[in-house]
Amino acid sequence: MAATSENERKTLNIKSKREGSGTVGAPKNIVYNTKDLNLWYGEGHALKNINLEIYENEVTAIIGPSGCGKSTYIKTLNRMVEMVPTVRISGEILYRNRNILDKNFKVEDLRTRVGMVFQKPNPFPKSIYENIAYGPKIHGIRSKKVLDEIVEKSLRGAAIWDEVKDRLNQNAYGLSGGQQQRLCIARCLAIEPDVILMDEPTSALDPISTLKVEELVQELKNDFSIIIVTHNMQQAARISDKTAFFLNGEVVEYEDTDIIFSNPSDKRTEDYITGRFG
Amino acid sequence: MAATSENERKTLNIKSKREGSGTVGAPKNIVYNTKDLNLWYGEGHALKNINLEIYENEVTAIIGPSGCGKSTYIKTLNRMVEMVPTVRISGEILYRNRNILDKNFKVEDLRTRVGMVFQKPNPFPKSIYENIAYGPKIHGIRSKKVLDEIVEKSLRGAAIWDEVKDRLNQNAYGLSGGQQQRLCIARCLAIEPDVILMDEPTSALDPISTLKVEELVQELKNDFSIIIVTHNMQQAARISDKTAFFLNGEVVEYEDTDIIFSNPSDKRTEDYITGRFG
Amino acid sequence: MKGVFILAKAVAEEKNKLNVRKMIEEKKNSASLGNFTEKFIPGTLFAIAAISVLTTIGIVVTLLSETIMFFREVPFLDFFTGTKLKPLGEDAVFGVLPLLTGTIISSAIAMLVAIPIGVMTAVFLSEYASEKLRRTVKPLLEILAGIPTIVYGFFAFTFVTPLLRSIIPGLEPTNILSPGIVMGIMIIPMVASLSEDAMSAVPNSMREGALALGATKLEVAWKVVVPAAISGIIASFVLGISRAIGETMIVTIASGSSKNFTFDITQSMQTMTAYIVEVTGGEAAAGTTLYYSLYAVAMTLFVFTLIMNLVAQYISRKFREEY
Amino acid sequence: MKYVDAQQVQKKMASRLLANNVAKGLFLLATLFGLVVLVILIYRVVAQSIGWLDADFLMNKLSTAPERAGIMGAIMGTLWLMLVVAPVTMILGVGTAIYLEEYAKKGKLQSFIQTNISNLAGVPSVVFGILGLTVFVRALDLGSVVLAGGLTMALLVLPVVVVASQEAIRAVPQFLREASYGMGATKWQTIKNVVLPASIPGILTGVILALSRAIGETAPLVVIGIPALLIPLPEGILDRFTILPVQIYYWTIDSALVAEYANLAAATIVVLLIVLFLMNSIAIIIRNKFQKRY
Amino acid sequence: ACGGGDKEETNGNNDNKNGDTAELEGSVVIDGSGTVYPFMAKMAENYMTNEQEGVSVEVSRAGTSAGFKKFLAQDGTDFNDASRQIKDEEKAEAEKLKIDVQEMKVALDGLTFVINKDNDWAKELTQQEIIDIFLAEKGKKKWSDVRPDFPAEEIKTYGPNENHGTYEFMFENILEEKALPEAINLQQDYSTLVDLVSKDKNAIAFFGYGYYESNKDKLAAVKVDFGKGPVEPTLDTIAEDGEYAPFTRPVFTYLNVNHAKEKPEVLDYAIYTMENAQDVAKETGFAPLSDEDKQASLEALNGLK
Ligand SMILES: Nc1ncnc2c1ncn2[C@@H]1O[C@H](COP(=O)(O)OP(=O)(O)OP(=O)(O)O)[C@@H](O)[C@H]1O
Ligand SMILES: Nc1ncnc2c1ncn2[C@@H]1O[C@H](COP(=O)(O)OP(=O)(O)OP(=O)(O)O)[C@@H](O)[C@H]1O
Ligand SMILES: [Mg+2]
Ligand SMILES: [Mg+2]
Ligand SMILES: O=P([O-])([O-])[O-]
Repeated sequence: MAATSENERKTLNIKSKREGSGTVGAPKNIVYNTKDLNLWYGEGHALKNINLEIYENEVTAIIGPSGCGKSTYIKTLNRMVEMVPTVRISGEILYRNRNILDKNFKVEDLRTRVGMVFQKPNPFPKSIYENIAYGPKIHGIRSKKVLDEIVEKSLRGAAIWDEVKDRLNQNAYGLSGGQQQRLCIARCLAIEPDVILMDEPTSALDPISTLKVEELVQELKNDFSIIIVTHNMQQAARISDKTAFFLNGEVVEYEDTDIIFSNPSDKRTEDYITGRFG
Repeated sequence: MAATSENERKTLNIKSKREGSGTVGAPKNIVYNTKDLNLWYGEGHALKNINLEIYENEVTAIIGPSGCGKSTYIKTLNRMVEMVPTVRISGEILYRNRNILDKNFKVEDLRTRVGMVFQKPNPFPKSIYENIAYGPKIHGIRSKKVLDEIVEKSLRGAAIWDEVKDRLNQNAYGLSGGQQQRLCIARCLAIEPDVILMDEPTSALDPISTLKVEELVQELKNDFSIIIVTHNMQQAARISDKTAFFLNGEVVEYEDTDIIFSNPSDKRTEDYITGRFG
Repeated sequence: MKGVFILAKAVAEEKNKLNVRKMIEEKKNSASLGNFTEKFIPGTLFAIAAISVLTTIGIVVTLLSETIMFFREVPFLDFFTGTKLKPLGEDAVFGVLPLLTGTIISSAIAMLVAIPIGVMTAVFLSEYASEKLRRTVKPLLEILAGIPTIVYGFFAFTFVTPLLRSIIPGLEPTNILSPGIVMGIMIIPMVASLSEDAMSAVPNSMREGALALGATKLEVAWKVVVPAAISGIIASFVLGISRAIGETMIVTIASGSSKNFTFDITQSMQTMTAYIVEVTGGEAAAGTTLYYSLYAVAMTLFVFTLIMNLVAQYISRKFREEY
Repeated sequence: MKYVDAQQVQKKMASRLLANNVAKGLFLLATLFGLVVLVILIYRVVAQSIGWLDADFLMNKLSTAPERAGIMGAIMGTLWLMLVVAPVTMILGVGTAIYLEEYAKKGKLQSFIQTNISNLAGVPSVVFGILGLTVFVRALDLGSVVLAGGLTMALLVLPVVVVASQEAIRAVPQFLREASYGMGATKWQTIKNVVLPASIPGILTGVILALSRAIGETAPLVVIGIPALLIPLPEGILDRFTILPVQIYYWTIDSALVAEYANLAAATIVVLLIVLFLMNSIAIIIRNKFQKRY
Repeated sequence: ACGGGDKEETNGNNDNKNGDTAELEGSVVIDGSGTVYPFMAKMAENYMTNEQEGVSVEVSRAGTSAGFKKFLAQDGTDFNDASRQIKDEEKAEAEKLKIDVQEMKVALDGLTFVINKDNDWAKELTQQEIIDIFLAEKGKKKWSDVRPDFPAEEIKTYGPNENHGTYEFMFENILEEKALPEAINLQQDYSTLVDLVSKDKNAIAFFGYGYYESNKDKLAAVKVDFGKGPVEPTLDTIAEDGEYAPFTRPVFTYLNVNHAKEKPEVLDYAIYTMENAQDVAKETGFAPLSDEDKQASLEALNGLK
């Protein structure tokens, strides 16, 4: 939570999607503005001319068939994609009006403000406590008292506090998959990010855990902007405010989720959401 | 080819399946007679009470969904299944009226008379010539002249002679997948077996190579008895005389191929061949 | 569960104590040290990694510089073609051939022991033994490989030599045969384990192909598996040879220090390594020809083993490409 | 036309099967050979050490009189040597491994260093002895002290630690690194807080194996010039010293003079083998305990 | 620590020097003769256990000549044991390096010729016969070349290599600088020599009496006829003016005087060595030196203080 000017609007935003989020009159702040983004893995053109504006305190879903570039796009938003050595990028991604693709932009800074949750839960092989404290610690917070508070707050925020509060010093790998994933979300929350990126966060989870994570996402959007990749169209429909449909590295359609699922303007979108391919 | 009494009938047998093989009056010799065969991998019961009679100079197809025990059964026929250390077998398999599961039965003997072609072509990393000559050599044939003749005859028999005759000394791995598979068939032929077992011999091949192997099988049945496992029902219908349908380690139905595919008596067979499962 | 977070947040805000973001920002501004570490670490690690290269350079430079000094005093050809080695005394002569023959003969004996036994062990483990047997035998062989060479030296000197002398009457008290055999024993696990790895890497489908033709296990092993794994097996031989050439204590203890140019394995011979130990242990006053000869011999040894290692690497790399 | 005569094949079959069985027996014998030698070797040294290996032998200093001689000096020397070798190889080995795995770009430089390390692993130990003699003992003028021996030994076993650490680091799943980067951690923070802790068991195993190699090495230290008789116990890394294998060496060659020295050598061997056995057991325990945690 | 007739005298000296209570520290480094090694090793052990626990005395055995090379060097060894006297070249080298050298004669040794226990023919040889065996020019290849009634088997000659004073004593003093047989097996370590001879029926080797004495169970010594009948080397016969005199030689240790002046422990050890030389000699297979020689050395040493 970085910007200060938005506190007043927060209360407004506490409303379920069913009430029609995204169509409300108040203009939203743009968190991410992607302009003419192109990305290649070696010779493979994975993202083609992406233009997307992503808004504050919304859940933005990215859908599309396998290999269409969803993960690539979301990983570009925190520049994690650069871990692949052959990657080349052109275009601009403005995060809070600064171009993160700029050479001078420090990725560590970016990633401190933009949390990420991965497809497969990836807790560190440390205790639950240490998992959460990891982020604050690397950013220089040493005080045991402060850390304790952060840990509790983050675990509560990720709705897992009650399940783990008595075993904070046990290894995180003792948790179930769903718990691990919520732990990873809590880990994200611990550094109080501005945006949370989620790449198919529930695809490795059972239905009950999935439901819990979905509820959590709904809650989190009060405080964070969330971008979520999902294969599951029902999920996108259930939890997101806006949806972008990717195909072959292009954005076919980007609209309010209600509209995408009820009245898509592109034939391919319709084919996809009705299960005709993908 | 061991038995001598059958030469006279061979000419009779040269007729296409369309003319109605398997229903001709002349009684056929039984090559393999499986009686109450049960097989376990450790605790897993992979073959259950198999009873099957397999006839000379026919193509017998074995079909069934993945994991039903097809490979296990065919590998039991040359006792290759024993390479898995946890295997336990009960029952009898009479090959030419001798029980091959008998402790005193020498597997090497059996395998000299029963050739096998595998799913994935598995030539030795030697020259084409040496691949074919391997079998005769281990059985004591040393004369270069005889070996030359065997190699040519086998390669001709496997319909690959023209493609490789100018490169007999090159490594077999230089051949295409389809050529490698026919080479493996030729390698089988070189020891002049009585029976040839084939475990999905075309599943790793392209359609044209598949066609060639299928044609070859049709020709070979004039001289050998062939048992072929296949996933491909069209293939079974095209080339086999009899078909056995396996399910969960049991033989559901064993009949003339014509009948199996036109008028199966078991509901499950019908479901399977009409693509309802598997 | 809803509301818990908001409650927690409210509490936090109330106390106005926990603003992680602000704390992080503050820390970041004061954390120039972290930046420094980040820039400093790769260089440091590179410097550390460079030490292994420096070690090689150090070896080559020390050996080379003194070897050059040596060849100023002893002509190159005399050294490599000389059959007489008498490093001490007024009339010192430096021909390396006695040491080369000693080294080559002891290594040859070692490989004559290690290759057949090692390969047969490998074949047994990979083709005949049950998984359980293999899993018990392999660690035991590793124990054999982990025994310090000085212990093998002791074994050669106090057990194998007397044993051999009771069998072979003409055998000298110190001879090249006994350490050669013991070196072979020491190398068996290496040959066995590397060859076994190579054989296990041969796909099972090839074994099946041969078995299905009625081949016995022996025929499968000998005519299919071994030929298919041959480069890996040969790489194990080459590494074994390299090991034998470089082995020091066994020969130092058990083969004496005679510098005779001979091919008689019942005699005492000296290897290059044993010569190095003898010369450094006795006299190594800098500046003498004797002292330089140490480096010339060490250089020869180094080049020998380096070539062997490169050959082994080349062979096994080619082998890996095959499947 | 038939080429393969079934009867002929049948006849050959018996001899082929016989050959197979004979070969199997032969191969089994070959396998047993190594094990039998191992048993003989251990039996010999243990039998020879009986009556000599006791508490006094462990606690006494060296002496020319066999009945009074002990290996306290060699034990202390070995300990001091390890105190040098362990940290030095650990820092050099792990540092090199981190550089190669995490920092070096896959390319010429990286593969050059890699090749160099595998070649270094094949350099005879006696050559390292000459390096140590020339550089540490003479050029740096340390003399034949623990530090000089330790540095020589550290370079000798460096490849073992590098390779083991590289494997351990490579085994750390990429998703753990991603998780850390995703929190805004820098590269070094990720390595320090995630990669190294996760790979520490593998690294430790490598270090222990390297130390057990160092504990048994004799040639480089003989070359460096360890005296035949050194009674005082070393008290620091700048003291002259002797170690177990070198003591075994001198007692073995002197056993021609004093027969009992052979027994002392055997007793020392037993001690050395026990130490090695313990170290390897620890390595195996660590390896098993921490295997596959993700 | 000391014994014999010199008791009072030595004790008196000790008191004067450092007092019995003076605790010394530091190290004494000794290399050189393998012949003298058992003597010096024993001496060092006694010194460290009974006299000065804080001093580390370290004894090696590279051989006399090899030892001199380490002794005559910058920061060289403190003592060099020698089984022959220092040579002129070595003196010159010492002068060049400004090293003052003090010779200390410590005992008497008999050059002993040893044969295998199973050798029943060469138990007694004349002085000339022995010399002939080790002279290349005489060409005595077989035992029967020495005496016709000896077996017609090859003589296997052994000896210490050129690092050793014993070799040089043999070469210079006994063989008068004439070449040894080409086939002679020269070794660095005396233990190896003992081992080789004990296992080779046709062997004959030469080395110091001490190595024979401590291996009497494995080796036999040739009785040498110097013209008055065969003489067996024993501690008595090799003593000064003993019957074995032609093959008897003094053995020494050489002290680096500069070091002795800088390091009290070096001088202390030197004095200790002289005081106890006669006892330790007997224990380690040497004939003790005369009291006069001992006093002369001690005086010289005391003068260094
Ligand atoms: N590391 C890489 N190197 C090369 N190509 C890659 C790499 N990662 C992804 N690609 C390619 O980039 C394209 C987009 O991949 P991406 O992972 O973004 O797809 P996705 O939409 O996330 O698919 P999924 O739904 O299967 O996760 C694909 O064609 C993929 O093959
Ligand atoms: N080596 C083995 N160890 C244990 N179980 C095995 C082994 N091989 C096969 N099985 C089990 O035995 C059953 C039959 O396997 P089999 O390979 O015969 O099936 P299949 O009909 O050939 O299937 P597919 O069409 O996939 O080749 C399966 O349940 C399989 O899991
Ligand atoms: Mg993806
Ligand atoms: Mg199958
Ligand atoms: O070792 P030496 O006494 O012969 O020099």
